[in-house]
Amino acid sequence: MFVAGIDIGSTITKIVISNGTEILASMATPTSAEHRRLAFRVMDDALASCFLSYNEIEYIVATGYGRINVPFADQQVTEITCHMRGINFLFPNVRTIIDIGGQDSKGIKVKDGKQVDFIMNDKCAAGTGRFFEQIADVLGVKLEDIGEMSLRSKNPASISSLCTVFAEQEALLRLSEGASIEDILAGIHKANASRIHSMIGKLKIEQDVAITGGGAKNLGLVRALEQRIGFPLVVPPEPLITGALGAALIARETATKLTPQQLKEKKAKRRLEAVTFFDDPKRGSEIVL
Amino acid sequence: MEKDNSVKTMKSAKTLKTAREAGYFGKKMLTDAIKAQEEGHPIGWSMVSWWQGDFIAKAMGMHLVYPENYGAFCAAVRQAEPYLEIADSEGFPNNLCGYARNCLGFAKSLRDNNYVIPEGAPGGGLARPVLLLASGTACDARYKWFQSLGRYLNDVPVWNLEMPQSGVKEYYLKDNKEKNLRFVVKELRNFVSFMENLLKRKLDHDKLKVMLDQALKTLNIAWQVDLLRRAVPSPMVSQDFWSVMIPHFYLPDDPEAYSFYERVYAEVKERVDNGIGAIPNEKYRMMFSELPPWHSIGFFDELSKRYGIAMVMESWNYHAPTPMPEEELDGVTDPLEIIARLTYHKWMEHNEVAREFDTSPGFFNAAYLKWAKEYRADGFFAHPLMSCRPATYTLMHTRNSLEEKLKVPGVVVPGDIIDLRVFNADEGFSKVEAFVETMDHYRDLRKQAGMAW
Amino acid sequence: MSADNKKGLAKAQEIYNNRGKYARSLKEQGKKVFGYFCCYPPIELLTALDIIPVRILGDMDQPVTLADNYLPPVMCIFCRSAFDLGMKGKYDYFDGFVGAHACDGAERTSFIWTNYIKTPCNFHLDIPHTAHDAAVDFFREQLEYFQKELEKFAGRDITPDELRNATMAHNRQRALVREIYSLRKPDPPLISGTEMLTVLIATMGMSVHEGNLLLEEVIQEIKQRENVHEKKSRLMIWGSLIDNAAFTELIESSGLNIVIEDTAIGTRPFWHDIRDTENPLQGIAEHYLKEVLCPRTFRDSGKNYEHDSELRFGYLKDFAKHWKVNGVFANIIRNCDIHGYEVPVIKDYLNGLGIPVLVIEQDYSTASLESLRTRFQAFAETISS
Amino acid sequence: MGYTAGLDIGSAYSKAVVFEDGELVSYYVKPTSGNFSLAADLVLEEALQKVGLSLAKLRYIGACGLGVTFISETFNKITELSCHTRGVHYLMPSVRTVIEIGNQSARVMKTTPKGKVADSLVSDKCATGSGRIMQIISKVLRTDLEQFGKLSEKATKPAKFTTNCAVFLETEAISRVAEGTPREDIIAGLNQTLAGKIGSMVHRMRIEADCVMTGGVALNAGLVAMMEKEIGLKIQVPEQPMITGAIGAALITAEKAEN
Repeated sequence: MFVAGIDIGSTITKIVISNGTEILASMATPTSAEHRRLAFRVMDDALASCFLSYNEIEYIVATGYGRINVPFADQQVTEITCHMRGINFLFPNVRTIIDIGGQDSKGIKVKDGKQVDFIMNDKCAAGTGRFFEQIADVLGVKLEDIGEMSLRSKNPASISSLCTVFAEQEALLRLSEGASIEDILAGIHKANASRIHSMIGKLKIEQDVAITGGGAKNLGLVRALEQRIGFPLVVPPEPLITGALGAALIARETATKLTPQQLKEKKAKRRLEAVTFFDDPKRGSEIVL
Repeated sequence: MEKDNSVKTMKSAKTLKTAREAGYFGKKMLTDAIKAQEEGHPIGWSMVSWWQGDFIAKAMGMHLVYPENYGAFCAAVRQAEPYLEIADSEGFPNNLCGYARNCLGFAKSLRDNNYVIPEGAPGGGLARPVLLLASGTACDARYKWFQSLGRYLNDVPVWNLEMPQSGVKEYYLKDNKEKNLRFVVKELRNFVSFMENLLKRKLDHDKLKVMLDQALKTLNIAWQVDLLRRAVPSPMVSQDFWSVMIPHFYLPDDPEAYSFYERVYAEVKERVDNGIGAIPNEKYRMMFSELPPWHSIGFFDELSKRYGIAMVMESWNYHAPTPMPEEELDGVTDPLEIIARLTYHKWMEHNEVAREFDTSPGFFNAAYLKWAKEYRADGFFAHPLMSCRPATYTLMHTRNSLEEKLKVPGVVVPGDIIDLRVFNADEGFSKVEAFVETMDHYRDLRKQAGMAW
Repeated sequence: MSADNKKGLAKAQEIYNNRGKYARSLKEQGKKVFGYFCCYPPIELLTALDIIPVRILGDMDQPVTLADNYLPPVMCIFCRSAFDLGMKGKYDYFDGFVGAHACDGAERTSFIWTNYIKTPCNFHLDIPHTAHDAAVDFFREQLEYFQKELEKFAGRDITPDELRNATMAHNRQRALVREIYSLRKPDPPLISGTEMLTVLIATMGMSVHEGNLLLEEVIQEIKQRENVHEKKSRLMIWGSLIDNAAFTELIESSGLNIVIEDTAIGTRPFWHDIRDTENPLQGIAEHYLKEVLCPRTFRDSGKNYEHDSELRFGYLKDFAKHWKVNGVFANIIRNCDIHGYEVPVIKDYLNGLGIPVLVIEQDYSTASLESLRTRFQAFAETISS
Repeated sequence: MGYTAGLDIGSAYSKAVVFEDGELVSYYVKPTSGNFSLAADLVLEEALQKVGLSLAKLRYIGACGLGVTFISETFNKITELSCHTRGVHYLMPSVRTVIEIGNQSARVMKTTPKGKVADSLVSDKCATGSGRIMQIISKVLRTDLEQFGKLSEKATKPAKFTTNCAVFLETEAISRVAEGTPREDIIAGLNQTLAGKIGSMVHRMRIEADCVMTGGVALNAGLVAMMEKEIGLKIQVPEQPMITGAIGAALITAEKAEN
C-alpha cells in the first residue's frame, strides 16, 4: 500500500512517499508563497522519482502551516501531531520533542506513543529559523554555516535582545566594536537556546529529548541547547522530514482502517488541478513571486 | 560611549554619607530573619502593606521579611535571572510582576532543596515562612502571587489585608471615610484573631503601642527630610532616597531606623543651610515615577553629570506620609485604629489635590500635581515598567495632567524593576538630551503664564 | 430596527452585530442607558430604576490607537481596547458609567475613563478583595451610596419592592441562562459556544425583561433542534473573557465543541441566584462577593495546596463531569494578572483530574486568531487520541 | 564661519551634509549595509567631493544616529531628536510638528519657533511603527518604496495587520499574498496599520500646523495621504526627507562651537 505525507512548512516543503514499511521517496524544497501550485510540483517530482501516479497513492495526509492548501490531500493533520508520530516511530524512547521550524518553535510531550501536551512559541521570531536567517543575512554569512562557526567561538558576545530586528542591530554594533563573527554567532545561539529552553521547560523536560525541524541541522544550536538542558539530544538523521514522515504514518494507519470502496471514494474527491488566484484571469493582478 | 553592558551595571555613587550607610538595614532584615528562624521564632513573608500588618505581626513575635524588597535586592546584584527562568518554566506568564517571578523561582528552589536555603542564594536567601501576609492595597499581584506560592510552600496560610481605595468623588461622600475606617479596623481585628490562632499566643497591645509610637516618630522625621528637599539646589536626589527609604519603609518601628533618620536629617539640613546641592551645577529639577530600574541606578548619576538634572522627588508611595492632623487621632487609643488611620491616610492623603485639579485616581497621580510647585519641578520622568502594570497604568495620565494643568512636561523612558532586557540607557540618554530643550521651552511657558517657578 | 422582526437566535445575532445601534434605539424610546465594567457592578440597582445596563466590551477587530497615550501597551489589552472604543465615541450614548475595582486593570481604566470620557452620572465601586463578613458589610454600605447616587440621577427613590422585583427578574435571567447551559450537556450540544456567546452578549445590552424574553425564545428554538451540530471533542473554557464570536468560531471550526465557559461572559455572572434578604442590598452584596467566582476575589486559604485548589476550583470538577469535558482551554488575555497567576495551579488541578489543558496567552485581536488555529487543532488531536 | 559637516549614521542609511557659512551646499546618502565605520567614511567623503572639498577644510563635524560612535573623525555627538527638529526648521522654518519615521522607531517632535524641541514622543521599542517594516514588506512584494503610494491608491479592500512584530508582519504579508490578496490591498493595509500607530502618537502631542514628515518612509505617498486623513492636517515632505538629521547635526555643532 502506497501512502504519502506532505508537510508545507513556512520555509521548507517536505514530502515522504512510503509503501507502508519503508520510505520510497523523500524531498525538501523551499516553500514559495503559492502553496497550491507548489504542492503539485513537489508531489509530481516525488511521484516521478519512484515511478508512481496520484491514483496509486491510497491515502495522502497534509500537514504544516500550508496544509489547507493541498488540494489532493485526503486529510489534514497539524504538524504537532505529525512530528510526534514521526519521532515516535524513529525513537520510541523519546518523551520530549523540540521542533525548531522556520517561523515557530514547539515543544511536544509524548507518553506511551501519545501526545499529552505541547507548547508553541508565542508570536515572536526568537528561537526560530527566521531569526537565524535574518542574522546570517545581516552578518553576510551562509545560513548553513552559522552553527559550525559559532562553535569556534571562545568568547561569546553578549546579545541581550531577543527581538530579531533589534538583535540584528546589536549584532552589528558588536561587530563594529570588534567582536568576531564567531563570537557574535555564539552569543546569538546562546540567547536563542535559553529562550527555547525556558519554553520547553514548561512541559517538564523528560529524557530522551529529540530535536527536529530545520533547527536540528544547526549544530551550534543543538550544542547550545544541550548545554542548557544538561544532557545530549537525539537528532534524527534527516530532521527536516519527520513531520512528513509522521503524516505518511498517519496516512497508512487511516488507510488500513478504510474499505477499498471508501478509499476509492476518497480518491475520487481529490482535486488534481490547482485552481488558484494566480490562474484566475478575473483577479487580474500582476504579482509574480 | 560606554558599552551597553557597562551601562547596565552602572552603580550609583550616593552623594550622602548617610545614604552609604543605609545598606545596613537591607542586610539586617534578611540576616535577622535567618537568625530568628534558627532561634525558633516564626517567620512571615510580608507584602508592603504601608504598615497595616507589620506592627501587629511583629508585636506577636513574628519576624518579617519582604519578598518585594528581596526582588529589588536580587535585581541590584544582578542575580534575579535564574529565578525568573525557573518561574518561566513553571508556567507563570513572563509578563507577571518581576518581583513575583523572582520570588516564585526562589520558592521553588527552596522547596526543591527541602526548605534549606540553597547555597549561594543572594543575601543569604529568605527564611522559610509560617505565614504569607498579602495585601489588597495597590495591586492584585500582591495577593495573587502569595496565593500561587502555595505550590511551593504547601501548607503555609495566606492572609490578605483589606484596604479600600475609593475614587475621589466617592471618598468625599458623607461619612464614607469613617465607614471605610470601620471596615479596616474590623478586618484588623479578624487578622489579630487569625494570628492568635496561628501562633497560639496573644497580641501584646502595649508592645504594639510602643512600636507604633516609635514608627510615627520615624515616619515624621522621614517626612521632614522630604520637606528639606524642596530647597534649591536639591540637597538630596533620588539616588540617595532609594537607599535611605529602606529603614522608614520597612522598619519604622526600629529605634535604629529613627536614629538613622536623625543623622540623615542633620546631613541634609547642613547642606540646605549652606546652599550645597547634591549634584554640582543643578540646572533642571525632575520628579520621578514609579519604581526605578534597580539594576541601573547609576543612569541617574549620568543624567546629573551630562545635563545637570537633579531628581528632586520620587514616587509618593515610597515616602512617609504627611503627619496626620491631630484631630484625626483625638481620643483614639486602640492601636488597631491608629494603624488603620495611618495606612488609610497614606493612601488617601492626596485626594484633596485630586479634587482641586479634578483628576482621578487621587492616590496614584495627585501627589505630583502638588509637588510640581512645591519642589519647583521642571519635568516629570516616567518609567513605565514592563512587568508592573499597576505602577504603569496611571503614568501617562499623570504626565498628561502635569503638562495640561501645570505646564510641566514629561519624558517616558521604559524599563523594568528587574528585567535587564528592556532598559536601554543609550536610548534614555538621547531622549533626555532632547527633553532638556523641552524643559527650557516649558519654563518659558510657565513664565509667560505667571507661574511661580 | 430589524431586530424587532426577528426572534431567538436570529435576534440575538442581530443585536450582537449592532450593539451600539440597538442601544441608541433604546435611547430614542426615552430610556436611560448606563455602561458598566466587568461582571461586578450590581445591575439590579439599575434595573430597579428602569435604567438599561450595557456591559462595556472591547473590540478584537479594531486596532487600539487612541488608548496608547493613556494606557500604555503593557496594560491589559481588553481594557485598552474598551477604553479606545470609548475615546473613539463608540459609547457616546451612555447616560452613566459604573466603574468597578474588579481587578487593577478595570479599576485604573475606570478612573482614567472618567477623566477623559464624561457622562452625566458616574460611580466607582471599590469591590473588596476578600469575602469576609466585614467585606460584605463594607460592600453593602457602598451599594447604599451607589443607590443614592442613582436615585439622585433618576430623580426618584427605589422602593424595597422595586429592588426586590429587579433582583427577581435578574434571578430569572440567571435561571434561564443555566437552562441553556443544560442544553449543552447532550452530545453534540444543542447550542454552540458561538451561538451562546451572541445570546449572552445580546442580553448584556438590553433590559432584563427583554433579555428574558429573548432567552425564552432561544430555549424554545434550540429544544426543537435536531442534529444541528456535529459531534466533536468537548471543550471547557476557563479564564479571561471572550467577547468576539470570531474567536469561538475559530475554536469550534478546529474540531472542538465549546460546552461550558467559566468566564465573565459565561457561567460566572449567572451561576447562583441572589438570596432574598431583609435588606435586599445584603443579598446582593453577598452574591457578588461570595458567588461570582472570578479569581480576583481572594478566598481564605485551605489547609494545604491540594485543599486550597479544591476549595477554589472544586466547582470545575462538577462542570467537567456533568458537561463531559474532554479538555480545557485556559484563555489568558495577555497581561491579565488575575488569570495569569493561576496558570500553574489550574493546570495542576485539572491534570490531576485527568483533564488536559491548553494554555494560550493571546493578544485580543482577530487578526492574530488564525495563528492560533494550529494549536486548537493540535489540542483537538491530542484529546481525541 | 567656514565649512561644517553633519552626519547621520543610521542603522539603514548613512547621510552626510556639508554647510558653508550656514548654507547647505552638498549632501550624500547611502545604505549603511551593516558597516557603520565604512559607511560613515564614505558618505562624508562623497559629500565633500561633490563640492571639491578636502577633510582638512572642515572646521566642525556634528553627528547623530545609531552608528555615531564608529565615525573615525573627531565630532560632536548630538541627539537625533534635536537634530531632526533643527534640520526641518532649517528647511521649513514655519514647521511646528515633525513626524520622523526611522528604521527602528518613529518620533513625533514639536518645535519652538527657534527650532528647538518643544515636546517629543518616541515609539515603543518595537519595530512595528518603523521604516523597517516597509523595507521588509517591499522585499516581500518586490516593489520599491516609491511605488507604495501609487499602488495603495488602487486598493479596494485594505488587508488587516495587527501583529506587533516586524518579522511576523512579514509572515502575515506572505500569507496574504498566498491567499490571493492583491498587492495594492496589502500595501494599503500596511499603510493603514502604520498610519494608525503613528497617528495616535501625533494625536497625543496635540499637534500644530505646519506639519512635516521625514525619513525614507516619507517617500511613500500612500502613507502620507493616510496620515493626513488620520490627523486631519496637511503634511509636507521635504524634497530629500532623509537628511534632516544630518542638517541639524551640522547646524547645532556650528552654533555650539561659535558660542
